[in-house]
Amino acid sequence: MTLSGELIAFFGLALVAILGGVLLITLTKVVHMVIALVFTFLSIAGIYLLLSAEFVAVVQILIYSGAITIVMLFGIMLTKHQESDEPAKGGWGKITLLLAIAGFAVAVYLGIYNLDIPVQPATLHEENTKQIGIELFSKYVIPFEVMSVLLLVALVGAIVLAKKDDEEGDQS
Amino acid sequence: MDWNTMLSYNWGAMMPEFIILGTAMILSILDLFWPKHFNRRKLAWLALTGIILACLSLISLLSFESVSILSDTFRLDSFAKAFKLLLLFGAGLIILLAESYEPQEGLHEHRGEFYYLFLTALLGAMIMSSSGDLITLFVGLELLSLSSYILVGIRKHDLKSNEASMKYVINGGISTAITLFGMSYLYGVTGSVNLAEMSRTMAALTDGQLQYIMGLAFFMVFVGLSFKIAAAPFHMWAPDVYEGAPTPVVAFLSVISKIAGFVIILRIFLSLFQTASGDVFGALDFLEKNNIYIASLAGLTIIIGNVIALRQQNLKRLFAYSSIAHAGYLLVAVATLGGGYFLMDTVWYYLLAYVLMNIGVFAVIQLLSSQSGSDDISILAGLGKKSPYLAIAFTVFILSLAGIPGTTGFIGKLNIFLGTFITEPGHFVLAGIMIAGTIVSYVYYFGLLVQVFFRPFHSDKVIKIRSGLYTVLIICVIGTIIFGVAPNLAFDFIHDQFGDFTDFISSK
Amino acid sequence: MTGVPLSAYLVLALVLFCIGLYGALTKRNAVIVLISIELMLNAANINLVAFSKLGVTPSITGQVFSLFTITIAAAEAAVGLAILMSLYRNRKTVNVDEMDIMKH
Amino acid sequence: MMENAWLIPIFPLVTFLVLLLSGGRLRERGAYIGIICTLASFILSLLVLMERFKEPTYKITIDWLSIGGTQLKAGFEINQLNALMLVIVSLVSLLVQLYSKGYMKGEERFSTFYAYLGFFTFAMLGLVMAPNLLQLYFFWELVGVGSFLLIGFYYYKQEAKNAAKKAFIMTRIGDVGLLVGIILLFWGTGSFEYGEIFQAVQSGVISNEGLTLIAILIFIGAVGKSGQFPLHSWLPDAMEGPTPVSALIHAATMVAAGVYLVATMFPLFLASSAAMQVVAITGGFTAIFAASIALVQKDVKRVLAYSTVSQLGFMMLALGTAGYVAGVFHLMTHAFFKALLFLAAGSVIHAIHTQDIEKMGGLWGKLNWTGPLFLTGTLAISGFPLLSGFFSKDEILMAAWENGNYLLFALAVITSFLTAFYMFRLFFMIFTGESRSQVKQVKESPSIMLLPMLVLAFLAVISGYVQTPWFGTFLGEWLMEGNETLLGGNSHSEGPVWIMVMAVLVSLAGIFLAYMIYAKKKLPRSWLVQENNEFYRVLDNKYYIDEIYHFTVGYAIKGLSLFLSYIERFIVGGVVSTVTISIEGLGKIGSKLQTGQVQRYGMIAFLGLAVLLVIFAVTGGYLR
Amino acid sequence: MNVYLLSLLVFSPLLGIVMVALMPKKEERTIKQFGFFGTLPPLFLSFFLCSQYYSGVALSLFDIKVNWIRFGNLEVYDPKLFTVNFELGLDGLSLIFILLTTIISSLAAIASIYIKQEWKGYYLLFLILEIGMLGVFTAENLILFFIFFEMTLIPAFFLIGRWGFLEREKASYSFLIYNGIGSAVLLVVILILFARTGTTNIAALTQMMTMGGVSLFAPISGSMKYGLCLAFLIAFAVKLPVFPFHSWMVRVHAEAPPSIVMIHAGVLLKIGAYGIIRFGMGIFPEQYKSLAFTVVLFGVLSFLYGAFLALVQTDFKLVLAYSSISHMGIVMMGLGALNEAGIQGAIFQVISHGLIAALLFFLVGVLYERTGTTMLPKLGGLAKSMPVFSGFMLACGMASLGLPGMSGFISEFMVFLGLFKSQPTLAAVGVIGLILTAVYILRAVMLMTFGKTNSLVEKEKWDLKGLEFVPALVLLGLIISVGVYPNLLGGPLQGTIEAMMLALGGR
Repeated sequence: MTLSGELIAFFGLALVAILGGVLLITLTKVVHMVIALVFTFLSIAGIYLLLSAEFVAVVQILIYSGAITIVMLFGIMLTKHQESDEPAKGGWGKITLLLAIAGFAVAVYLGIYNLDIPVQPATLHEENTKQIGIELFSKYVIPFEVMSVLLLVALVGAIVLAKKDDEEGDQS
Repeated sequence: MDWNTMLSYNWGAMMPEFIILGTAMILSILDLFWPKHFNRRKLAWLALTGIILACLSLISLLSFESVSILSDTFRLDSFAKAFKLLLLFGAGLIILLAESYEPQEGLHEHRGEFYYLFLTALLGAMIMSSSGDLITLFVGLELLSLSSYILVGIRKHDLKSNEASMKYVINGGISTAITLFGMSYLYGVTGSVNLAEMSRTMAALTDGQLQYIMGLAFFMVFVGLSFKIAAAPFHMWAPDVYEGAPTPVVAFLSVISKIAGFVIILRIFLSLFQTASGDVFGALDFLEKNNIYIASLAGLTIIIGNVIALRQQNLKRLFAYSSIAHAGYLLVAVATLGGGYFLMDTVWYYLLAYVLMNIGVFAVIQLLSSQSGSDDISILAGLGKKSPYLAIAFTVFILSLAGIPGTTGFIGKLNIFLGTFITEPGHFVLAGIMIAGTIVSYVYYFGLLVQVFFRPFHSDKVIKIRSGLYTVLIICVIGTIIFGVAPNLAFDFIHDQFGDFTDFISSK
Repeated sequence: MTGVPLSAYLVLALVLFCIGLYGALTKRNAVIVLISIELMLNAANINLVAFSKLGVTPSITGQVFSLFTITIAAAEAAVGLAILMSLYRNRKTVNVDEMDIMKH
Repeated sequence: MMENAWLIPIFPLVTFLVLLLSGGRLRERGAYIGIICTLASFILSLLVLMERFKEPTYKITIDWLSIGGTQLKAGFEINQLNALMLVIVSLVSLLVQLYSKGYMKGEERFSTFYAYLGFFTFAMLGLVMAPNLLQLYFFWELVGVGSFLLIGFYYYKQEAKNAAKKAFIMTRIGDVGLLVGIILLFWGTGSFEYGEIFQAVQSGVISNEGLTLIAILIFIGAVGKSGQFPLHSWLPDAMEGPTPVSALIHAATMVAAGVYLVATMFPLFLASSAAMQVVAITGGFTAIFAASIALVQKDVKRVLAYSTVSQLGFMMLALGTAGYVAGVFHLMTHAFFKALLFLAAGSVIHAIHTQDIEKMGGLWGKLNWTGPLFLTGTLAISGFPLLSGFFSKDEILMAAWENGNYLLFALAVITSFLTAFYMFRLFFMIFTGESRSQVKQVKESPSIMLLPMLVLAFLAVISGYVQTPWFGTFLGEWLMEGNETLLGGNSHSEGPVWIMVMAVLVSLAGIFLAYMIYAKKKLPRSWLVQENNEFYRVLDNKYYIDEIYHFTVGYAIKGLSLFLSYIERFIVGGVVSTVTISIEGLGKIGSKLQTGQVQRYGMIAFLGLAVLLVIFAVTGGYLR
Repeated sequence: MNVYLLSLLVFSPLLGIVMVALMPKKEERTIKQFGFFGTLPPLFLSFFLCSQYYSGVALSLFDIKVNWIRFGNLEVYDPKLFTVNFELGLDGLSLIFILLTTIISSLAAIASIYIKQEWKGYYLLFLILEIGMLGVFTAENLILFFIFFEMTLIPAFFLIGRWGFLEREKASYSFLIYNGIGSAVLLVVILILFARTGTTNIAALTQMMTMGGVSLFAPISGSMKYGLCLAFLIAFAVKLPVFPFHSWMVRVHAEAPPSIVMIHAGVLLKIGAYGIIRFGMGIFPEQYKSLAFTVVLFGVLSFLYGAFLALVQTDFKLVLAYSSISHMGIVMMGLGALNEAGIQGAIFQVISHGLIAALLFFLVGVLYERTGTTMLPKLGGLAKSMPVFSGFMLACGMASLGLPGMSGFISEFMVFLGLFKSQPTLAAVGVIGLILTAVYILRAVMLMTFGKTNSLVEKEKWDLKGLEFVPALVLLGLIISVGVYPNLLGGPLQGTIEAMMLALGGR
């Protein structure tokens, strides 16, 4: 495998993504964790770019690195979080979990580590957004519309659940 | 794609969905604009009307050949028709339940939201049952899930309700992730999200590695979806969530959501894995080769559901485990593929039975627990004396759940067994587990009847039954008995209308 | 054109998935749990996008799928947070391991 | 007449039913119904007997039970033996019922007593008339029930209760043997009918060993009913019943049924010499064994009971030594004199209200009728010359001698000595010496009781003359008529004259010895053995047979029962509770896992996935 | 008319159900009367059927067959496949069982006068139970059989658990679980047969299993037939019950209300024997033949085991319970004898025990009503205060221990007659039980009726009276009539037994 720029970029991004993930696990402060994950999300966006999915990459940055992370941070702030997140001491549980994850990872890894399908020429990067748009509005109208309902549901749900009720406001 | 192509599609086939969607919209607008003092309970009737209309339009569609819109993102095939009927039927009953729901604290200020979230959830389930496209299925699944997360937590001043929805959302998120991860591999292996295309690709698959990945995907999707049907290993949320959620929502989760789960499992598995090649020579089908896994999970589910149910003192938890067990029974049918002859009618019939008996049971529970403010099984005590008709109705449901002849539950189980035995070698171990589970279930089911008939009652509050709940009880009792005594009413219907579900995969 | 092989993306996705899973199953703070779940969904997205370009028959569908996924993930996060809010209001805690009034 | 013979048992059955249904309202009037019905039976029996002298055997059957193609029959048969038996049974029954009218006077459940007597008589007559083994067995058990009811008549007495139970169970043991024998015989010969069985046996369809086994099994039935060793111990206990019952059942009729059975099945026994041997030895041993116990008993009825056992042993001995006629003959004479003795003893008891001979004495003058009657019976049983017992016992000795088994012969001789001794011991203890009784005013029994005794005494004296060495062997010839080959025996056993002489001497010696000890008191009572002597104690305790049974069979059964109830509780119940506990335990573990920790739930789900995947990876065979 | 007669018979208790259901709760007398009247239509109909049989009408005239359920969508292969018909039919064997059922039900309805509460529910369940029993004996296919079989289970569960003695709930659970297991095994067998052959009609199955038929689906292998036969035997052995599956029955006998035990011991247990004859022996004669030794072995084991345990019980109900186990052992022995005598004996024993047990438990009910106990040490000397009762008790005990002249003897005799032919060794072991039976029956009966009068039972005028004579006399009368003239019962059975013997391949 020759060391091409793409490869370097990939390794860099992958490293950052994984590092972000690892930091998520190892850091103790909740806010830090979220920040660490922003890096992951960003580098995933980078990965998307490498995969000629510019639109997705942009969406990723907007939604994940932007919206979701900020919403989460708001969530943390609103819930007056304990500064640090001390993992509960569950020795056996954690070991089992690690074993399970290891087993899972190995099993999947066996399947994919050398899965290299001969690359067929594809022109995904050309007018990527347009391609997506055409696809979305020709084939996937129905899920798209359902998605709108879903977002409405999420909206309503978020309001219903997170809204401070009047009477409760009075009490507090 | 221009407007004309758009119009050329037979949108009439989506009428039921449109009606539900429209009703949901109308409800949400009404809820928004109607004055606060207006009793939102009336919205239930509107919702019910919507469901009935949807049902009627679906019935008018029954005679249609299978319709496919927009490269299978929507399919109205016999499978979809059959299960949407069930979904709408169940949903109608649950709306009636919800109309009568009068918890001692909680729901009133969000009753309006409740109804249209309910309808969107139903919409999600309907989409799941009539799509031949992975993306649409996934979106439908998520619509159902998100709506039910909110429904579970809708009694937001109730600690249990909060906790239940939190647990539900966390587990649901994980399950979604796992499912999606699996789906991504499926997409990778086939390069398509159209089930028909995928099926063709997978059937022609000869590369061992790709088959392996296909297998991985299979397991991930299966385990992910087992969340929806509350089957092992993803069953553990169920008791807690059931306990915390409002009773109509529990009925919804245990019935509609479960039907939807089975629908999507059947959709995906029958479309993809039944014909997928199970080895490099293409001699074996994938499901045929790997049904042992589903079978073991089915067995495990049955055991877990029944055995742990033995220890439950809380009615909702008990029925959570019971519903886990029933998911296990149904998985038996899935694992054995009904022996090749009995799959669809078995699952459909069993789900019909399950709709009737489970909603009936939850109707009784809702009635009793909202009066006593408790979910403990002791609230059943003395019911036989206090209200013999209610007690008899409850007995009918329990007997049906336990699979006693004369009820739908028996015929349903019988059908499942036929599927297990008809093949050679028969799935005797699985059948054995199922039968053992059934016997264990006698203990707790009849324990409830012992409460009803043998124990004295402590409070002699008169039991008031609202008309909605009354209707539910009557429909469920009659259905449970009629379809138990004359199951051919259902069988003939399904065979006449849908034949052997032969239009299941084939795309136009 | 020698690009990054498919397997590399897949392995990356796998690793991220596992990390997300670990986070979701061990972190006490519910927000982190939710965000870990987002990470898992992201991992799936990487798969989808990677297959979309480097899969058997490259097509844009994978990217479309991932767009749906991202949206759903956002909605889910929003709902999850809303639920957390209402829970927090009653319980004053965001620690998932303290949510155990219902068990056995 | 013979075709109407089925009425004979019906009459007593009518008694039973009428008295039972009347429910005690008839009180002592019930006796009349009983007596009249039995009289009818007796008369009919006599007529049948008369007719049978002239005509051949009469048999009629109907289908009773179809088993596949096989038809089992029911009906009746009148041959020589059972015609004779019919008369004996109905006569004794009639006399006992007459007697009971006086004896049971004042009893609260008077009519119940007659009902039971009626039932018993019905069963016994039915037994006698049975044309096949199955029907015989049928009535055989009914007879047992009749006996059970009568022994337990005083239901409130613990001893009566135990005795009734013991009688039923011990005879049941024999019955089971009989049943098995019958069944085996059926499979061997394909029939229950006597005639067909004997023909089949003669034609040799059953192996010799099979025959022996069957014969012995049938004999076990007889052993049970006739109180032969080792199933004898119920008979003395049965004396807890009212005395007339003892006379009827435990002297004259039921206990003789065993002998009757062996006599009826005689051709079968003849076919197996080993079985004959067993019968003879059992009989001989029982005779001397019971006689020795009778020597020391103090209860008048028990002495008589052991005497009965001993006499039945005699009959078995006779049959076992091919003395068919001798056995039947002794059966008949014994029926009369033993019934007489019991009734007389009952009369004594009735007079002084005790059964303990130590508390009697000096009654000769006071009981003017009973004394001589008792003496008649005693003489008859002792084999005093020219009385019935003398002839029949003589026949038995002859038969034993002729058979060539000298040991058995010797046993018989010794037994007849002992018989004479203990019977006269009894007589002297009761009637001579001074009164040891508390009852001062001793009253003779009413005539209703004396009349039956007189009849019996008469018969005890003369009934021997139907078969004597001097006036012809009428009985034997008649019994053998048409059956010589089958019965294989002679109508009369010939033997040296000294046997008869010796028999007379022996019994006289016994009488003399008893006289010296108990009447004249010339010899001290400890002349033979000290009262506290080991030997004496063994005899007094009846060889500890009951105790042995109690400690072996009784304890074994009880132990086994307890052992099995432990199995029931701990193994059968244990398995069940193990299953339930383990299921519940599983549930406990399952619900323990349900910690309420949501991450635990997700983890377990994921663990499930991981396990599935690992297994799939390892076994899937997709990757090489 | 003839065609509907059987359905009419089976469902005729519905009339009573409706009548009772329409009664207000408090009307004790009327409900009791209606409950009893409810048992009369089936009684009369069964008498009518019986008279038809004796007047020479072929029983097959009464068969009815209506399409009912069609499973699966297999019309392309054969429209009859996987069809379950509603089919009822009669033969001599079922006729006798039907008679037993109707008679004992009516008598038990009389004996239910002792029920103290909730008469309405009691009689409703009682009549449903009767429908179930009648259905079981007339069902012509296995699914229908099973449905009726379960239909007996549920009412019995409630009857035991609601109206029983102190430990009733435990007993009813025990009843439910054991019978549940038994019926589950049964269901599995039925469904395997159904799935593999596409039919559950008994005659058709018999044909297929013995002659071999073409199966559209996976065939039933030889070893599987053994398994199925064995499973049938186990399922019905639980019902019968046979050692070691008996413990539920002991509890039920001890705790259920006596009138229900009359039904239970009188009829319900008999379903086990009926099933073994019909299905174990009928459908799998070959396999059954080779399992016969085991059948006899367990028969002998139960016979002795029950007898030994009955010896040490202190509760009369328990004595009777173990005695039932013991007597059911005789049934097994007969069924395993594989010859006419044995099988006929077994059937006789079933009927006979049905009558005797019903009578005994009726008497237990009377006794409990008077004295409030059935503990043997507390009783004694009943012959004084209740002479008629004691007479019946004694007669019944005698019947139970197989006294000639009573029905028990005929059956025991035939069973041993048959068994000595085919399994002489086991038969020889078995006869010990005959002695033990006498011992424990006498012990129990005499402890109650003989001996000193106990203070508990001193009261005079306690004896049987009025209506109580009806069950006692009818049952005793039947016991004696069968005992005296067994061909009364033997006649109708001949056809069935002959067919059975033919299938078993001669004797």
